[in-house]
Amino acid sequence: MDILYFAWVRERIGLPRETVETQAGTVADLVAELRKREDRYDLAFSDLSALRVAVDQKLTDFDASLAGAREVAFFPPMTGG
Amino acid sequence: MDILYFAWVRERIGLPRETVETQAGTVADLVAELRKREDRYDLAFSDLSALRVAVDQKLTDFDASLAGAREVAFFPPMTGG
Amino acid sequence: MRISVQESPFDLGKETAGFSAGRKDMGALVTFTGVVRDLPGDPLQALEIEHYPGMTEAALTEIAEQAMARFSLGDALVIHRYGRLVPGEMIMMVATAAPHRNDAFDGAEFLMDYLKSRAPFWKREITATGADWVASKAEDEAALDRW
Amino acid sequence: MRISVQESPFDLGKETAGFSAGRKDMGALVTFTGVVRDLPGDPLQALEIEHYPGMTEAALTEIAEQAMARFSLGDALVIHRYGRLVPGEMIMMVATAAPHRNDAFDGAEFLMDYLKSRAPFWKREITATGADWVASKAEDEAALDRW
Repeated sequence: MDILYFAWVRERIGLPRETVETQAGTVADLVAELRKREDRYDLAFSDLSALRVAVDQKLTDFDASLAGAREVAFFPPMTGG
Repeated sequence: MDILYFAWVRERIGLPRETVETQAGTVADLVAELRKREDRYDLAFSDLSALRVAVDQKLTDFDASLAGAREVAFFPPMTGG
Repeated sequence: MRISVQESPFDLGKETAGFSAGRKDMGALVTFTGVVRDLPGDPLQALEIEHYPGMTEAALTEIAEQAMARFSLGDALVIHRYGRLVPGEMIMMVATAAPHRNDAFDGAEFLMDYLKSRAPFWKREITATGADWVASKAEDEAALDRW
Repeated sequence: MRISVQESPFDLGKETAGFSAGRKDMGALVTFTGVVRDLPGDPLQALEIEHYPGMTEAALTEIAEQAMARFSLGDALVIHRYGRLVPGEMIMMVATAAPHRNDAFDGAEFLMDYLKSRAPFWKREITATGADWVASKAEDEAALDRW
């Protein structure tokens, strides 16, 4: 599964994207797996209320299922316009 | 005093402007004088709720004083934009 | 701030590009443009716009000054045509510049609402079946209540 | 309907003049343009805009389609830039065309409100004292409640 990071999430984790092997059923499960990896992940995901998530390029929430998902992206609230 | 007419008021009265001698104290007094002149004036001023008035190029109402006024204009509600 | 009451067409692209150009303190620009619409059913041949020279410019200036003060606009533009126009032609435009988008939008809507009912313009529609003065709408007068 | 996510500048005058040009069924055109503002106190050197290629275009298309349906728009345009911009440069624009002015204004404001909080763009401000990601505002999220 491809994991993408944007804005300060990208900066804290230190890379824009990576491919991971995971059996996580939901976004929350995936986050829990990532947090166990290294401090920088743990730090980046320490406050989920400051994060947004998209699964296969659709905004969703942390309870969302990852069944069939190919791409998950984490980022702060958007600031376009 | 110069009296101006616009849109269908101009058409009903049959002229865009005229100069009248008047001692009318208010717009309403002036309207009463004009209505007495001819049927086309009487008709044009028959429904004041369908008319608007400007004294010296400022929108006002039919109670307005004409003291010092040089120009009075009558017209239907505006439809700009 | 610029007010123009004119018979000739205006260049929307040029006016928009030139409006508030180069300023670095205005984050938001809004334009509104009114276009002569064809009438369904009874095709419009022309729209004739009459106005009150002298008063028109003064009324538009007063409306624009109110908008500038009320919404902290950095700039405002009003162009309104008179004379004979055909469907597809632009009747008028307003533009507003403000630091933030809500003020730019509100300023433009305020200008439009007041211009519709407080600036001395009258429209007449010419169709194959005749000519009629456009009646004012109760909703246009009611629109002023929100400000 | 056209959506463009691009690094290069756009020509506001040309885009506005070309938008919905020649149509006779749209009486109202509205444009909104966002411009990089200089910051008072700590002068802005640049604004860097990051986005999520692929998702950005899809999100903007969905927002524009919603606006078209909801406000009976005849046309809609969204242009949004990414990359490094300096004060005075245009960040983005939207344009809407509708038979009547309220729909054109509402459509443009709806596009802006959704684009601000639902399209994957992130801004970073570069000043002499450092670089900071722009925080989202509670009021921007709250603005969605009115629709």
